[in-house]
Amino acid sequence: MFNKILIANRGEIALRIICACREMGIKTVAVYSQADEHSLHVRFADEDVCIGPARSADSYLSVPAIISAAEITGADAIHPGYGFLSESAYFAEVCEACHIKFIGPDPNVIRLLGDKARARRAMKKAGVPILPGSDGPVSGEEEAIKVAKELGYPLIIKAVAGGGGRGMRIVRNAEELPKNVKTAMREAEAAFGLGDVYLERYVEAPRHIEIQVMGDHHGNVVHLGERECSVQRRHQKLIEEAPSAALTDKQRKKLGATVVEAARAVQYSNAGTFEFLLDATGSFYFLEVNTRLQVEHPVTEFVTGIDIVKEQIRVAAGQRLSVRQGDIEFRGHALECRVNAEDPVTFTPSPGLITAYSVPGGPGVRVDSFVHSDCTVSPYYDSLIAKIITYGRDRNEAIARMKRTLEMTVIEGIKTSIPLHLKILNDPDFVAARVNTSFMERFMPDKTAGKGKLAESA
Amino acid sequence: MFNKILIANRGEIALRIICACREMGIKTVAVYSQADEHSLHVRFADEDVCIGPARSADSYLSVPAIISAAEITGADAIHPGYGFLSESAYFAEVCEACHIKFIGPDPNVIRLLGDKARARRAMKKAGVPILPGSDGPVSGEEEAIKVAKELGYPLIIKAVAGGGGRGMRIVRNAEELPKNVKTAMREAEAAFGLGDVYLERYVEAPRHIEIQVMGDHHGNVVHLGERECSVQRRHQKLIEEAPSAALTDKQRKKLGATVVEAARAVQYSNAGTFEFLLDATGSFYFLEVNTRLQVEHPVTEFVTGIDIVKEQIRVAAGQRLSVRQGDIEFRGHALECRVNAEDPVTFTPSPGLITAYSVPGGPGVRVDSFVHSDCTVSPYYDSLIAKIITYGRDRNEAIARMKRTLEMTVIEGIKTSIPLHLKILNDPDFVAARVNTSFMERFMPDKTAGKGKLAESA
Amino acid sequence: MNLDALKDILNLVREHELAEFEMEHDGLKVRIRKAGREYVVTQAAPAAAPAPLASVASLAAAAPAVAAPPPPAVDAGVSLAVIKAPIVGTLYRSAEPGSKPFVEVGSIVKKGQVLCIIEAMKLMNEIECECDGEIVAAYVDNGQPVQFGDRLFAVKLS
Amino acid sequence: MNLDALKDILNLVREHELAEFEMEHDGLKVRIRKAGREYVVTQAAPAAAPAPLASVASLAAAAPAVAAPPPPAVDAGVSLAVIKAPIVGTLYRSAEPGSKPFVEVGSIVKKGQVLCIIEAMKLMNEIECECDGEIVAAYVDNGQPVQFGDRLFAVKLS
Repeated sequence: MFNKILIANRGEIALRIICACREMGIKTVAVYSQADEHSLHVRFADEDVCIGPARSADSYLSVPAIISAAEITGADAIHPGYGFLSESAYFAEVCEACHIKFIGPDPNVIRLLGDKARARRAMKKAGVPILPGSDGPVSGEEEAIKVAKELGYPLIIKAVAGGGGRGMRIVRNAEELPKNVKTAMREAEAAFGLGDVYLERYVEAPRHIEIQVMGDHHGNVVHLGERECSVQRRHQKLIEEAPSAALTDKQRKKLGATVVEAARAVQYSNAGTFEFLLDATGSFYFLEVNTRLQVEHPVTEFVTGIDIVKEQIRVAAGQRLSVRQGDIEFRGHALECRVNAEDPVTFTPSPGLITAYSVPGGPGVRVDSFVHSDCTVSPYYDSLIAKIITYGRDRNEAIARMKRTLEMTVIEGIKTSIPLHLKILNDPDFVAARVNTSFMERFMPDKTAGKGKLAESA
Repeated sequence: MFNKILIANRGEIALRIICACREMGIKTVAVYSQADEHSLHVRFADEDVCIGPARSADSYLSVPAIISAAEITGADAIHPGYGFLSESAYFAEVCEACHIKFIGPDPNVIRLLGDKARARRAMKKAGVPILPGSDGPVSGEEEAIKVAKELGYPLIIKAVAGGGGRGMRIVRNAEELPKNVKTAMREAEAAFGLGDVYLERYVEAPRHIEIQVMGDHHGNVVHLGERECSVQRRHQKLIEEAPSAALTDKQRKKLGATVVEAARAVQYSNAGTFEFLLDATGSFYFLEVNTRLQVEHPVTEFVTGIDIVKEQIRVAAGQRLSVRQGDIEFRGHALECRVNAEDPVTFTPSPGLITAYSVPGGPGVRVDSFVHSDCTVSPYYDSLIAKIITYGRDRNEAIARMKRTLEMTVIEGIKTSIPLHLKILNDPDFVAARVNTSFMERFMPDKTAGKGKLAESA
Repeated sequence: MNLDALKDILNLVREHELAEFEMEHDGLKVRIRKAGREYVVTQAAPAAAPAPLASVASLAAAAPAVAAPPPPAVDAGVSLAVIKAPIVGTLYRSAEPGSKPFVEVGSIVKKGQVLCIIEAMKLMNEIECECDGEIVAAYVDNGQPVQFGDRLFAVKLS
Repeated sequence: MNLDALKDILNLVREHELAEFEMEHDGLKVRIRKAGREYVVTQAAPAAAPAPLASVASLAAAAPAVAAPPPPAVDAGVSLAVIKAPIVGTLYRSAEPGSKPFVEVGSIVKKGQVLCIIEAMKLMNEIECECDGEIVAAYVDNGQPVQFGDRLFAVKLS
């Protein structure tokens, strides 16, 4: 087992990882930017290193700074958390070269699954259902027109290196195609330095379903069931839950088994998430793999009783998974609300001093946060300040707990998304689990603005 | 179902009950003394009534004040929490007379089980193992000497109306008996207005094991397993856990079934706890029944997934229990630390202003509390400020979680028992689950003082 | 409340040589203290509307508007006494429905005189005046519930 | 640290006409500021010992002792510049083990002159002086790790 883990992250996830390390008796090193010097993750790590100024590019995204911090503190492993360097194959390679264990999949697996076109081919080969589309990047307008004829409309153009909606275009008829291919390539080139795009059938208002997997270095892979993350705005998830009300037990088993096979096929180790679209007819289509811990992992921890972060550390240290598929039982229902420091109506960020902070307890409530009374929410990083997770014997109980928890939560000094969460939780469609990725549009101040980039060409 | 429940309590348990009511869509009325006017339970109840000055006798213990508060607000039920009026048969009767549902067992059951000698007889009749002793109060010295001859030594003299160690005397030989019977009767008379005492065999260093039961008004009774509460100081529990490491599955089933039978025999309804001593030979002896919700109920909620307070409300409203014995599964292990506002070495109370308050999240942590930053802990009431409960797949995981949670808890401005809890959690005997009711003595500043009343005559 | 009404009150305060005057009515709260030269007019929040996301700090500020120095049922100001509810219950201003109130604003009262009744648990508890003087304010209407410590009457000591 | 050592430092501060002086060594921290007439000597807590129950407020106070105004690697005091570490790594005072240090206290330095090396990811990064002057303090010993923003040298500007 590791002696000392450096946590290459900040905020609630850095604290979450410190909790896991402390439970395992492993020393921790916090790294921090000058903006975070008073953060709780700095306080509760055994050692801490200031790695740069507030700007992420010069601190949390600086590979030399983080590797140096690991070297001067003698850390033998690095946990990247989520975001920042967590899906950087390059960073994982540098760790490997410096004989520091990167807590995540092998760099070549990260690289394979980070390339959307290659990942698509690998998944197709492993028997995972994928959306009909070009098998790889299209060379230009002409090839796109040819592929589109086979695919039909609507279709979506996606950047091979894509993410966050950039380089994405929905096309509803043949006339719109040439112009959009060009724009998407230009956008992709600008955003990712790589103009390659591919075409896929476009699914209207799908549900977002993802499967959590865990693999070790002994060839064992298990899945920990699915999460439903359809409540999202511009690809930013707001409420996640496990299990999904849209899946039957049979579908759950089948999809789980398919994903486990695919993960085994690419020699997946550590934690990962296979994302799918579920269309109105009940068909699943592979979307992408997140080769890291997810923000929403706590809902899975609640329904399985498994500590995913501790499991990540165990398998990174070469141990076998602590559970076999047959041992994993799903019990109850869990919801997560991402409480963001932002205006609940306009979504503008609301950093600043938190003057009062209190979240109620009671059964079935978990709060992962790094804030407290008299703490300042920095404007430099993302707006997530707390994850409130509730558990119930069934979905209704989990919802009722979430409502009373949010209603009894006090966060003063800044605005938070809690009023928006409460609106969603009271929405009859949400209560009936009638959600899809367009669900959030009804809460947008301006519907056209709310649809974001995807809507521009629609 | 009830429309509005008045909560005749304060602090964390009042908030706990508000949480349950909100989840069930029931309105709440908080009552408060002048010392508590800024308390969170007042803030989060739908209505609130000031019922008197700080002194409990004139507020939280004042039956007319509480009944009047229920009447002026139109509450149709009262939840008494624990402590205060929760075990007052008289209060339960007044509620009944005023057509307000008392959320607890029927008054006659409270009265029967509140009388230790009658409770003992009823339990014996129902087949519950009891300690050999006088079957009812002894009339005086002579009868005591006669009974003691049969019992042997050591034996214990207890007040029929007892509680809190008052009127209790341990006697180790025949010479000490007459003097101690007299003293115990005098003490009992002074403390409870009733000098009746009875004799029982004294068990050296037993474990304290208790069984949680729930009954409805349709004759259904289930048990929710046991809790071990051996870590206590002067009958004040400090750390509780479920399950007990001392019980085999077979013992658990047998004891559970015995208790369910006994509860049925006395027509027990609502939540209750049957307390037992477990001696070194593995024998159980009935101690008493607490006819109310216990402080430590969350550990049972963690391992069963059942919300005991919601179940209490359901059965009080005449509904059936939501679970049958066969549905109740025990999973994992839970620990509770009672964080008190007191000096961790001398145990002197430490009320005052809390200047900073923060408890970490992460998996398997529950915090039931009513305090927050900039909140004042009142000197008028008991010193419990927070219950920190952790859950793990096994006892070791629950302990590791508790340690990291307490280590990462910040409570400033007042002293708390957290350093003492950490000492206990690091004690090799505690880790090995080698505990009994004398375990805490090793942490006492002065061992003779630590033994308290019971030690005086030993 | 308009400025004229406030002026009238201030005139009354001067006229009666009051040290302190407090009035609450329909969510409006007025507090005047002459000695400390403190004039306060606040729009109190409606009692039944909780403000779930107000700060813990402001919670303290939003505490019951009647927040008052503790126990003694009579608060001796320089020249004003406030009679507070010693128990929780329902207040009755007269002995029987329809009959004349025990006292009204302007009534001259003696120590021991019954001012009102508070019903608690079906018992009628007579609330007596603990000083001699003149009733200058009656805070609670007939049939209304009162909490412990609620202000019932203000008496100008004679 | 005894009184004499403190006197020596104070004399130095006067002699060099320093506006501010800060030193940390073996858990002892000295901070002197002339302008504000602030003389502070604190026994800093050992870096490795966390204080789990100290207040969140005092957390801010217990923050890294080197807490310093942000970016620019050179802090222009009235007459003093402090060179700070622009990267995380291990500091070397000389080009090779055993060779003479680049600079020592008392050395006269020029802008662009190498003061030390910080090794990060096996790369030797030369840290250059950004002003002309005299080295009056060297805060970090040879072979010690440095964090971003750590003070390396104080230079009295010439």
